[in-house]
Amino acid sequence: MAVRVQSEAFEYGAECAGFAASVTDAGAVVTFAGIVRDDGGQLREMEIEHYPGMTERALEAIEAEARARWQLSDALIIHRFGPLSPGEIIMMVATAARHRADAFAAAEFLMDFLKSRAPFWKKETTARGSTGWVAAKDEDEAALRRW
Amino acid sequence: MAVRVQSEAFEYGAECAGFAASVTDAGAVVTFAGIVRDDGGQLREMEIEHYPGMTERALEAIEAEARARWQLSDALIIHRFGPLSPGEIIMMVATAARHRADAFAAAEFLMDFLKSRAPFWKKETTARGSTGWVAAKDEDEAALRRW
Amino acid sequence: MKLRVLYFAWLRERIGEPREMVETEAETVADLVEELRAREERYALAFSDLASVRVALDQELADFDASLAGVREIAFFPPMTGG
Amino acid sequence: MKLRVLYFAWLRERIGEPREMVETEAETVADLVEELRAREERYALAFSDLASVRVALDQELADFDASLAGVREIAFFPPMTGG
Repeated sequence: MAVRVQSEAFEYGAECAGFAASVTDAGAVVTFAGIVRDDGGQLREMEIEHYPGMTERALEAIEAEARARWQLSDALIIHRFGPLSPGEIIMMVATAARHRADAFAAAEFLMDFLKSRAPFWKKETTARGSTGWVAAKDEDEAALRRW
Repeated sequence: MAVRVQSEAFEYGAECAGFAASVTDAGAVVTFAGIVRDDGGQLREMEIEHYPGMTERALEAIEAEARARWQLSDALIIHRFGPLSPGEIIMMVATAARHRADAFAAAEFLMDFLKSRAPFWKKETTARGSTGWVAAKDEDEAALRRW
Repeated sequence: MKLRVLYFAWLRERIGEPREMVETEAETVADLVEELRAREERYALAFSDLASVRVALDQELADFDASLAGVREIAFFPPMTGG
Repeated sequence: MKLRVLYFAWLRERIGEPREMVETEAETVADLVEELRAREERYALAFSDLASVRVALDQELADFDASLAGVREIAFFPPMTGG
């Protein structure tokens, strides 16, 4: 079980491989990666602000909740902050379980809660130089209610 | 979009990284990996038999169905056959979409259909040398009905 | 007609071979299964519980009442367990 | 009491600083927000629509009617958009 909050890029493939190789008694590994979407070349940069201290606590609490709800062999959350370019990987989660239903459900749960309950905020700068904070989506808040 | 059926091992991490790097217009990548579960040291080997020709057709049909149901930027299915040891990766799927809900749903759909509709059969050899075909699970058949 | 018949997993093991050519006038999958069952004990054993046998016609899943008209390859196997 | 107050994202931008120490006798989060709003225009602007403001007390999400008793750090920010 691990939570990492960092400004440096991480190697998504190496993290996936390392996670899958380290789990024991798991038959299923699910990973999710969030990528800065290009949106037709309109985006120049995405800056991610966060709340140091609270971020780690929130992610650890969400991970603990996932472990309480599902039989997980392991879980991993990595989230970057700072400036990111289109196409870069923002964050990832990984879950491992004996059975795939648990691994899938836990990964979706981690994402839904991370989206709306971990203190990260995205600011976009377009190719033309205008900036704006990404607004929270009603559907992200709604996604929490299914759990 | 790609389907690969092979006896050789593949590098799960490199496949994840390559998939995520190759997709365009995607904000979400989900991967699933199936691992030969050790089951407390009882298992010596798992042999996967398949139906060459039909396997590729079935996987391509399942992938096409997923692409028809969800907005996917890309999808990948790799499945091994032949003898495998505990801890080895049997197969993986990956999906990419603009939004995470589509990527998660499509990955689960691919797994549910692959499990019960693609012609693979698993035979286990225990540490004591006895062999047996893995029985299909009612829950796997039931999982298809939610789609 | 001449049909290529394939067997997989424990059906293959019970019948003792992975494939064979079968000369038959069977109209449906079920008819063919009856013919095979009547042939030899190993077929009767392999097809003793049809609830755990699946069938594909020319590499597409099919039912036991499906017609064999125009079919060139038929495969029998247990429920699938991939993934 | 002395409270450490943090602002993030557009709340930080509107208020013009990421953090400050605030001397207050406010009993609840809502009371503190009223005090800040009355202070200066930039606070009034930042807190003009509380439906889009979230609050954390000592790094745990809380409601506007939560008590400030014993609290050392309070943070205000917009709805979160990670992932």
